[in-house]
Amino acid sequence: MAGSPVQVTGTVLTTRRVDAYHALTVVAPGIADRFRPGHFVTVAVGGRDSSMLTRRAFTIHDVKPDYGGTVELVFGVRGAGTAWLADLRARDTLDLVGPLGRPFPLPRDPCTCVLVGDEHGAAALFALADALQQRGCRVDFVLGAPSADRVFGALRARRMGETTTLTTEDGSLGMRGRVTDVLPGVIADARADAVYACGPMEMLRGVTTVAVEFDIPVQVAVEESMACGIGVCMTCVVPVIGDDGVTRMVRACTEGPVFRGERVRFDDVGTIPFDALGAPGGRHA
Amino acid sequence: MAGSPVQVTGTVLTTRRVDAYHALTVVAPGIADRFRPGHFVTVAVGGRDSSMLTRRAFTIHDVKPDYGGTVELVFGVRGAGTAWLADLRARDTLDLVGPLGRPFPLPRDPCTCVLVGDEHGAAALFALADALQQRGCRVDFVLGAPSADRVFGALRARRMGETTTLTTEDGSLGMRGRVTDVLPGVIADARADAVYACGPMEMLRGVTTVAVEFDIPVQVAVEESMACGIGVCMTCVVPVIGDDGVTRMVRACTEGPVFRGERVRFDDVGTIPFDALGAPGGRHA
Amino acid sequence: MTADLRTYLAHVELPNPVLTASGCGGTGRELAQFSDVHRLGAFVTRSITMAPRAGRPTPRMAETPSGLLNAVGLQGPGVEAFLERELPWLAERGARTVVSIGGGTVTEYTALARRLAGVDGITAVEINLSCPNVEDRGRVFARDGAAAAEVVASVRAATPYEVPVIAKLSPDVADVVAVARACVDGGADALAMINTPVGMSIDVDTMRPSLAAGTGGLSGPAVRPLAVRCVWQVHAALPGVPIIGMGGVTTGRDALELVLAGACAVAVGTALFHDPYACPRVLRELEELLQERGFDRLADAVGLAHRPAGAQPRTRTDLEESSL
Amino acid sequence: MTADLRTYLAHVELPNPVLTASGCGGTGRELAQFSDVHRLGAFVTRSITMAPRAGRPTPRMAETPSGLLNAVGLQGPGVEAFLERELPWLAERGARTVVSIGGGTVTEYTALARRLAGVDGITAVEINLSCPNVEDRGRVFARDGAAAAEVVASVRAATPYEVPVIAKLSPDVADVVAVARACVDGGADALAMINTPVGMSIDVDTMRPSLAAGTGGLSGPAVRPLAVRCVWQVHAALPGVPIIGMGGVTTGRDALELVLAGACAVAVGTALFHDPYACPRVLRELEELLQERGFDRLADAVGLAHRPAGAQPRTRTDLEESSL
Ligand SMILES: Cc1cc2nc3c(=O)[nH]c(=O)nc-3n(C[C@H](O)[C@H](O)[C@H](O)COP(=O)(O)OP(=O)(O)OC[C@H]3O[C@@H](n4cnc5c(N)ncnc54)[C@H](O)[C@@H]3O)c2cc1C
Ligand SMILES: Cc1cc2nc3c(=O)[nH]c(=O)nc-3n(C[C@H](O)[C@H](O)[C@H](O)COP(=O)(O)OP(=O)(O)OC[C@H]3O[C@@H](n4cnc5c(N)ncnc54)[C@H](O)[C@@H]3O)c2cc1C
Ligand SMILES: Cc1cc2nc3c(=O)[nH]c(=O)nc-3n(C[C@H](O)[C@H](O)[C@H](O)COP(=O)(O)O)c2cc1C
Ligand SMILES: Cc1cc2nc3c(=O)[nH]c(=O)nc-3n(C[C@H](O)[C@H](O)[C@H](O)COP(=O)(O)O)c2cc1C
Ligand code: FES
Ligand code: FES
Repeated sequence: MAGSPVQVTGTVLTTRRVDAYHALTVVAPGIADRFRPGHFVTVAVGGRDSSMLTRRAFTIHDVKPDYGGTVELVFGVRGAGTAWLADLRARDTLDLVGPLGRPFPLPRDPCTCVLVGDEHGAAALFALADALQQRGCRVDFVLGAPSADRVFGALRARRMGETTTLTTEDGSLGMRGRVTDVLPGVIADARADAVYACGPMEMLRGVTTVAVEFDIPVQVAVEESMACGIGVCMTCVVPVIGDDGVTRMVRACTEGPVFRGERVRFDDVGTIPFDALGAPGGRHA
Repeated sequence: MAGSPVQVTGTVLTTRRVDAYHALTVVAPGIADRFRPGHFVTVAVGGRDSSMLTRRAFTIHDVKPDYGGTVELVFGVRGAGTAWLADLRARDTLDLVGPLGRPFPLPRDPCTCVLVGDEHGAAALFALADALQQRGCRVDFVLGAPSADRVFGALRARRMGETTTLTTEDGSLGMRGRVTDVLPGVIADARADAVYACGPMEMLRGVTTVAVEFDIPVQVAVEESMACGIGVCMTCVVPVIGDDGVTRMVRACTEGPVFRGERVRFDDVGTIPFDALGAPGGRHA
Repeated sequence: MTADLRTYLAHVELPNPVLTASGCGGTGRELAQFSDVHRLGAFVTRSITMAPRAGRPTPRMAETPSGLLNAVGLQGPGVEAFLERELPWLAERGARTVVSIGGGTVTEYTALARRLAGVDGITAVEINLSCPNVEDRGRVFARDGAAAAEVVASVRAATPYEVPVIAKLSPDVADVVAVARACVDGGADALAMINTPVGMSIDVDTMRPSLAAGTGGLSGPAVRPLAVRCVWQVHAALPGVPIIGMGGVTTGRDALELVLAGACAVAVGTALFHDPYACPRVLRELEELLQERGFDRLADAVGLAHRPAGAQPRTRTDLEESSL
Repeated sequence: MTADLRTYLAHVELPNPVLTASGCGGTGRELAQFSDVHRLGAFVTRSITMAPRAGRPTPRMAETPSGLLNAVGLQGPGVEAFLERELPWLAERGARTVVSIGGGTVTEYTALARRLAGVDGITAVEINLSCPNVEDRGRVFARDGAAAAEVVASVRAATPYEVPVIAKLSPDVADVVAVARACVDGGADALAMINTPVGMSIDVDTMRPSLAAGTGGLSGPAVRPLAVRCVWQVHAALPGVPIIGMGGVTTGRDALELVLAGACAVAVGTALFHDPYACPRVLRELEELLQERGFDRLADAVGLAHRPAGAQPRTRTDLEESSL
């Protein structure tokens, strides 16, 4: 199968700090080859005798053709797995599976797109911006975080985007507030045709609300806790409305992570909506 | 308490290969200070999120005064824990507890001692030889292993010992056979007054038999599987006859690892001898 | 010479003993991206229910030391959609398919067995007995020998004789042998063990259970000692009954551990989440280990750790229920 | 301001909630090389038996992923030697001592309780119910509510009223709440859980069980999810009963997890083998975590994870026996 994922044990080429984040570049030809913006990889953490069983998921930030193909991941330290990753050094090896997930769909015709990213969510947007610009699209960025050091990619956004608007909750960079506070203005100013967003569920909900108000399409990349990343464990489900109007609990790792925003029932994330297919209280379940 | 063990997180100074073995020198002042020949340390393996819970026990091969005190361990790769240790590099840290166990008792007056070591068991003998020589004792070595690359410390033994006899099971170095094959000759030639031995249970049994035949004292350091090394778990017991003639299941980590050979019921290791204190079949147990 | 790896679930021959564990291999399609499903000893489906089920709310999983808690809640499309869209795909690929079934009442299990009866491409039916019995205040069938036996008997009766019925047991019972015996007396042709014992983790930051469902099933290497013990005890009591061993298998060594304890086949679950190639890898490793140990046939290794101890004092075996 | 860490086992106050787990702290002397035993919430002895016991043959331990199997077999000097040589030393050091007792018959437990009655320096008596009942074909007491209750009742009757009696439960039962309830009805003032579930490992090189005894008790972080679940279930059913939580506690976070599930004290076992300073470290870490979360008193955190969920959808709790 052309697009199917592979497992690769890649050598770490470089590690660097970017403000609050760590970036790892890993040799992974089979994954770099197949990459499209929005794809993610999962990595094994903790080494051979680790007590950590589940792979950790990371958006592919960038791919390069060097060494047959490299991928770059950008991450913040959250728990034991990311702490282990942050300790990796050049020449260590990393076990990756990818590329995984449904990538961002691209517009057929040139148009204006606002790309919204919160914290490490921004990492997914630059390859996307590149692909959009190659199709002649105009790209505007909105990047946010709680504080200046956690805004990822502001410089690159400024280089690539027609406009770049930054927000921080503490006001240490850009506007004080959240991305959703400034988004209506950005959409209006740019006369945007579409929105892409990547970040926490709560932010995606807000972005979707704004896009729906403007009646423009919105593609969101969700971040739901994942045990396998390849579609076999059913732990990463979100309630999504299908083409037939029926809500199903669908896997973020395979049907997503990118969904049409208005199809995701954000208010019901973390529940089984009563009208979802197979919800309890139905005839048999 | 003067002799009590401490926990130290020490920096690895050097790592080197010695034939089939790995040697690690670790900065551990508190342990080096208190060291006496026959002591061991336990080390934590696998890093922070390791699935390996139990510490691994290693004889202290050597201590040096550098950096406030260093200890050297010598080990062969056996399973996951020793494989992890073998991957350590200089500047990594290692968590040690020690010094542990009952060290070798030294003779009051100068005498002739045969030191018998099998494989990594030999690592315990050089500090002992040094201590014996400082008391004016003559030291003769008998070192054995299955093959030449697994005989540890032959050169050093040749430098320190009055005589050094090597045995390998495949005949690739020294005499073909086992240490117990050559021991009677060495004892007779040296007119030895005492034997010290370190190695697998089976070999200690043989050495003890020989020493008993010669009617000379024998001190053996046993290697029983240990979970704690500090005397709290009761997993490391061996049947040992006490001064009162009663056999008890005693802890190799605290009452040992060094025992008077003739007191250890080697034939009954791995069982509860029927006449041991509290053996099943007794009144209540 | 490589060892003969064929194994039997009752009279049904499998070309090799490495299966997927129920609920851990998706529909088969997901794993097929990595390796052929027909190279599995058998593909075991997630537990199929009568009606579609949306499962439990998220978070559905939490990592624990060497373990994984899950509360998926048997999400699935229901038996009709399964028969229409999933089973035919597996059959086309030449996979041997063990269909796992789950229900809340004896009637529901029976209805599932009836629906499956006569359908082509079903190698065996596995009964997931770790479902809450809605008629007994939600007590799971697997914790009650009599209830388990009733399910087994009625599924056995509704299933064509040439299709073996496998009863899948849980470790969190006082006496797994008693439940196993009840299931075999009820007509089970084979046993699978272990399903996940119930566990829980609490997020000390939110100060709430990590799983939305509160409790979840514990799987992965953490539970392997429980799995080995269950297989050992049941094989000792019922040496003639084929056992599919599972619980924490990640390597060929783990698989061999279960085989030596008495399993004639081994299923891989949680390890698939970490390594999508786990099944063929475990098989290859198991094959090598058998070869190194001079086995001509897998069958010769099954239950071998039970053989009377030789003369070596260190391997004397003196088994009691309790370790203390 | 630091949190008030005092806790109560029935009416007996402990200055802090971190205890040693039975059988994991030796006689106290071994740990005292590293830190003062009187700084423990309490020192819990290994299970004391009437007669001296030599225990099981070696190998007695095997490492498993994030776990440890042990089959020590209650090796100990018997109650007389304990009272002569061990308890006085603990009393001298100012340790609060919980004496764990183990027996093969109700009579034996009762005799132990009688022997301990009136002896100075005993803070509480803990009944290790995971011993095989020689009068019931070796079935362990903890697996049978009625047998457990009988032991508890007779120990309670033989013990002075001011000394609390703690019943220690095993997780490998179908319904831990039922056993807990039976013990409380039998007179237990507090409960301790969990003792080690029975597990096994097989050495694939020797192709024999790793432990001489065959099976052993599984401890360490691998079993923590079972411990949290048991504490949670029992606290939910019997909110007024003090629970000593244990099973895989290695850090203050682990201790807090059990506290939030409903334990008012926490015992550290296997972690002591890795870190002889584990008890004071866990206490310090727990204290810090409580402080960070704004607790004035440990007591306010006990069972807090049970509080009705707030408005956040992700923390809704919907508990059933089974996770599937
Ligand atoms: C599709 C996808 C893409 C992601 N991309 C990035 C990225 O580019 N940069 C980045 O910093 N983070 C990213 N994340 C989040 C990242 O996966 C988590 O931060 C990471 O798994 C935390 O692991 P840990 O061991 O440090 O934390 P712990 O909290 O100790 O992890 C415990 C368990 O929870 C899971 N988990 C915890 N947080 C998350 C989360 N937010 N999402 C999914 N699983 C989680 C872990 O996988 C693990 O199984 C992404 C997540 C998903 C699902
Ligand atoms: C007092 C003492 C001193 C020792 N000194 C040395 C030494 O100087 N050099 C050396 O190479 N080895 C020595 N050993 C043996 C060493 O402890 C083991 O080789 C090591 O524990 C194996 O760990 P592993 O993870 O590689 O093997 P695994 O087999 O994977 O270990 C699994 C478990 O078994 C235990 N174990 C396995 N083998 C032994 C053994 N022989 N003794 C004790 N526990 C064991 C481990 O501690 C661990 O808990 C000594 C053992 C003892 C008791
Ligand atoms: C995410 C997940 C889903 C599962 N779903 C089912 C199921 O539907 N039916 C079933 O019988 N067992 C189910 N199980 C249990 C597994 O089949 C297996 O018995 C258990 O996980 C132990 O094996 P492992 O440690 O290899 O995962 C599930 C396990 C996991 C982790
Ligand atoms: C080596 C060892 C010996 C034990 N001995 C006893 C005992 O004598 N009595 C008892 O009630 N529990 C005993 N236990 C069980 C522990 O007290 C505790 O319940 C269990 O190990 C879980 O805690 P942990 O994971 O912190 O070790 C023992 C555990 C171990 C590991
Ligand atoms: S993470 Fe396993 S199905 Fe999505
Ligand atoms: S190793 Fe624990 S008592 Fe000896």
